[in-house]
Amino acid sequence: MGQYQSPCLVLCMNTLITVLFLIFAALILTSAIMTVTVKNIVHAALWLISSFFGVGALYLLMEAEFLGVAQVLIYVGAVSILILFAIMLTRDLEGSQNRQLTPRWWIALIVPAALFGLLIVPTVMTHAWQLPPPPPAGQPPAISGAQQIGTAFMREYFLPFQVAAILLTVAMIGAIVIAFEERERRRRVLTLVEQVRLRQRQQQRQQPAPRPEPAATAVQTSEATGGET
Amino acid sequence: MTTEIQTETTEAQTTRGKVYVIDRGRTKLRAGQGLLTGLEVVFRHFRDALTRKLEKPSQQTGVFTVQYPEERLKLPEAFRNFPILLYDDETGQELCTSCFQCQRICPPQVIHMTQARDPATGKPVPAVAEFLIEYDACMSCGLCAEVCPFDAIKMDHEFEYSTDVHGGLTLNKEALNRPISYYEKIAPTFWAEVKDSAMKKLQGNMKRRPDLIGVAPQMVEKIRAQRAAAAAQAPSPTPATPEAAPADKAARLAAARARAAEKAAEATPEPAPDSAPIDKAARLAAIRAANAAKKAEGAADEVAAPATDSAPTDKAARLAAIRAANAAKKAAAEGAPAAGSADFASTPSDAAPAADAAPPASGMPADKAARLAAIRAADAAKKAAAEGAAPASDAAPPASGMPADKAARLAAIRAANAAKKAAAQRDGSEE
Amino acid sequence: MTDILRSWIGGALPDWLIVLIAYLLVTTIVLFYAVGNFIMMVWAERRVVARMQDRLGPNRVGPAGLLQPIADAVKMFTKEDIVPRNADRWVHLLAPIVALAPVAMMLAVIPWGRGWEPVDLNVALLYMVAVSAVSGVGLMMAGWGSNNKFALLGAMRAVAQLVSYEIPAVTALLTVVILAGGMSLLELPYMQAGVPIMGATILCGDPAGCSPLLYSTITSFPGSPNEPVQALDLGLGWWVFTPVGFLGFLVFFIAALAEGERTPFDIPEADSEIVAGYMTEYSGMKFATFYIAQYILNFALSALAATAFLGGWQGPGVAALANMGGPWVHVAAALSAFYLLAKIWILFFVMIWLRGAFPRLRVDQLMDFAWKLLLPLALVNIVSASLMVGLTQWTSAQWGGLISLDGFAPWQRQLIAVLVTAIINIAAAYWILAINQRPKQVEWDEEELIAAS
Amino acid sequence: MPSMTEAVPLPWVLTLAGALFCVGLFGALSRRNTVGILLGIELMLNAVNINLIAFWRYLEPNVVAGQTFALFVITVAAAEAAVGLAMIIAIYRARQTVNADEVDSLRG
Repeated sequence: MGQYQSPCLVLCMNTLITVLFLIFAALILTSAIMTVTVKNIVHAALWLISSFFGVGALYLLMEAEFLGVAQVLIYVGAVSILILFAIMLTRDLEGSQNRQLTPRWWIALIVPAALFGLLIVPTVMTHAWQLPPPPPAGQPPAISGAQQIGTAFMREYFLPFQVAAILLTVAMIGAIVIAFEERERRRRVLTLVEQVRLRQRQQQRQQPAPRPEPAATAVQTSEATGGET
Repeated sequence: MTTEIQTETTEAQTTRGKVYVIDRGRTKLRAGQGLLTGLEVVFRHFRDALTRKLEKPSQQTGVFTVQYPEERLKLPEAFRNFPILLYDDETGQELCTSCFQCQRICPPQVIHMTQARDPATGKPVPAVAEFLIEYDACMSCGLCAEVCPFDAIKMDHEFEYSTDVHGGLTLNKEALNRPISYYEKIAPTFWAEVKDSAMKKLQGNMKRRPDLIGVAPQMVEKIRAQRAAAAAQAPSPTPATPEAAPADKAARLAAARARAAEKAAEATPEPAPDSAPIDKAARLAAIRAANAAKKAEGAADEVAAPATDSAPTDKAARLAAIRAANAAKKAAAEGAPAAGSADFASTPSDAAPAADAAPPASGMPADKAARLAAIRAADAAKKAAAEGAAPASDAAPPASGMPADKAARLAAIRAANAAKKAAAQRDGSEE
Repeated sequence: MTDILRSWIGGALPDWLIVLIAYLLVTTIVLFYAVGNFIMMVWAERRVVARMQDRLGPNRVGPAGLLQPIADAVKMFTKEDIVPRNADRWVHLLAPIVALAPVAMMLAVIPWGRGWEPVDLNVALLYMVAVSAVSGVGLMMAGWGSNNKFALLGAMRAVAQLVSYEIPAVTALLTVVILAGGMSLLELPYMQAGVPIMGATILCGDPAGCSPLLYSTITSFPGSPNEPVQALDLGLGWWVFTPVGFLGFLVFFIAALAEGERTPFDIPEADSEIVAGYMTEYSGMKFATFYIAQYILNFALSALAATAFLGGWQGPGVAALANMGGPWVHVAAALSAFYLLAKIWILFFVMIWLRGAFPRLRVDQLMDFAWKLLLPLALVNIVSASLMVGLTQWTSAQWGGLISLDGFAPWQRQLIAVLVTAIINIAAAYWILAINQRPKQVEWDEEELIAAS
Repeated sequence: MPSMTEAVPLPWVLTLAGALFCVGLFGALSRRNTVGILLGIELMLNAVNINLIAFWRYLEPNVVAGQTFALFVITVAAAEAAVGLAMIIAIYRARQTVNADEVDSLRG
């Protein structure tokens, strides 16, 4: 933008930012409400994605660029896709059109409403926030960006960073173990070549009819029974 | 990362030449090498397709696309799509004689034709009046072209007939007609095979077509102009007018045929012991003589003699006999305008002398047959000459000692003479 | 752009309006540029792949068939827009938009030429990756909203492929982040000045005797983060010429093929198996929107690959022209834009080439390829990239006294780093390929199988 | 350059985050579908993140703690989503339902 500054620019930009904030807030809240109320679970997931987008935009508005992009990458690109996949894989065909809310949903409504109206709003509004003084005009404020985050992860937050990495690995392995447990039970589908070879071996076994030594048989059977039990 | 290919070549001699079988064995490719090879092949195709066309089958790369409306593949001669009719470039005469063979054989029954008739007499002539082919139902089997004895219907190479008017695909004779030169261009070797016989047959047919019948519609104007010009240049000969059909012409014709018969007889390797061809030739001569006589006598309408000269003798003989019989029958049916033919017109047994002549002669020795034929011819001539002309007597000399061929010739000559005389008499009487 | 506008119409309009107009203008130009390229790409793909198959391709509409895409667009416009009766109407409607919008957003951060950067985002690389992942949601919406089994299958395949190939792609891009020391795309072409392999490490000995046509001032390159130096600059110090960059480029480009659903990895829309994948139930302009999204995604990924590994707009002559100053800077900008475009098109040609050459992978081969080949290679490459940075930039203090390269000249350090990383990468690639090529043992439990049959 | 700190007061952002949290809580409490519950939890985590970023931006923009914590939250959320969805799939395979009310074999 250069160094060209005018009073109108600052004022107009402030108005613009306010308007943008209100738009994003409306987007976030509308999408969130639709997420929790809409009947179709796929629609709910899509509304959730819209809400994620609003949050990402809000991060960008708050000049947390890395967080905003990470929000889009992780939530929109990964988590929501994961959720959509889970929905597709667990489609409850008979129940999808049923009531989505629990019978006593009004109790579930009262608690958050009370929390919001009685606790959050009064606290937030009345608390005296100690905001730092605004930076002098013409000098950009010192905002920590991606490089500072990276440095922090390698220095003071090194341990949490590693723990998070382990957590992710564990979660990934755990998810695989939980979700794909069943695959081991599935019988392997043989290829044609394997089928042919198997048949050949069966014939070979049947043809050399002479019985093996009794000792060997005994060992084999014992092994087999041992394996079965 | 080299490709190790164990190449083993075996050679085999087959009926189609040497065949090389290359056993490449198992190629040992490292990871990704096959992919690179594939890329290289594709790039070679890409590069060559930018610069050259695929012309020879041995070529592996190059553009093979034929940009159809602008470029066309050369069609093989045997390519067939829809049938067309041929006509002679110079005379404009169509080759078709409306023999109905094609109409009969056509599997989807899309060929229709009507035979041309002489407008003066109403008699059919060997030409086609109208010819229709429904191209929209034609299955391009080519059977019509196979079966056509006159090589008049051939399969065309043209295939762009797409239209939204269905009825427009029923083509009439004018649309079907193509000059012979066109067919010669699209199928030179095929035409060269049949050219001579087809043209000869056409020559024969042309003689039996009066006026402009049998001339391709698109050539009519031109031919008429040509004829008018020819008439203006040389008025004296005045050929081919049916009224004139004078006796001397008929006589010349008969003589020519007799010569031909003689030639045929001579052509047989052993004339004396093998009598069959000879007596046939004799019979033929007799029949022709009868025909000539009949014509001269005054049927007076057409030059009916078929162009059977080139046919094998025995066939020709049979054909001649049949035609003679037909001619006689027709003459009888028409009520015989010539005065003197009343008696053989009234009694069927007498009405077909030539027809009678042929069958009994088969078993006879050659000379006898010849004589008999001569006699019968003479009789016919005599009868025809109703005025009771004397010269008929010299038409039947015994001629017993002569060789068969001579007898035949003699018979022919005599018959011709008789005919001539009869004609002269008739002309005289009419005048 | 803002400055140019300001100089033209500075007094007439308020400042915020000029800024707005400038942004709108840049957006419009970039989008038109992308769509124009899309049109040319469609044409080029059909023509080139036709030549590869010994055909001619479309050549009827306009000279050499150049107007064929226009004709196709007109056809698309006039087609009926069909929505299946049982489809989820809104999802079905929104899916193409959700698929196209993020792809168009990717174009915002690419430096199209020297000084021609729409947006300078300091997390641009991550932004590209993140935004390209969003189009997966659009594909999922298309698949689910169509209420068609082929569409759903195609969408599941597409998204699974997108997600799994994002990992090697991001890992490959990480090498660039390590080399550049940041995620800004803007800086990348400047860092890839110099000569092949050596980069901008051949310094000028005598500042007075160095021609500005051959030497230019390098402010930010890995060898000298602090003070600007004069270095030999042919505009060819692309990272693809170094072992790290080469391996990273290969991995990223292959992953980009998969993300763009180009042919060796086109199972999401395998028309011989599942009609057209998630696009099955789309017609007319909605279908065209998917089509555009796909090509622009390829275009943007090619641009990203070119910028990250092939020097972006960097090329011979750009720096020299820029050093001449005055109006030549604009010529340099135009030349650099041409270089980037040429690189994008060469990459696109390679995509077409691969399409002409290779058959489609199976799903398991696809996953094997991503997880067993590309990802290990990318991970090894990260180690190499770190070594490269350490060997070329770190002081002995940073090494903790382990290695001391302080006495070497930059080009010597570069050479050492190239050799070391080359050895590591080649050995790793050989080893990983060998592991993957080891013939599989056919394993089964014979007793159980015999019992079963 | 004007920034959000001047244009929008902090309590607005915190109120937004609180509202989002409460909506998420309502979703998590009221949904019968297990996936729906997960969606609610994701919303709540996002609200927390908004809070963290807002505090960072408004109070201590030059310290990375806020962003770092937000990133950890995102990490945990991703892990939670992965494991949670895997569990849902496993439950679905075992019981052919994703309804939280019907998964009650541990009820006394």
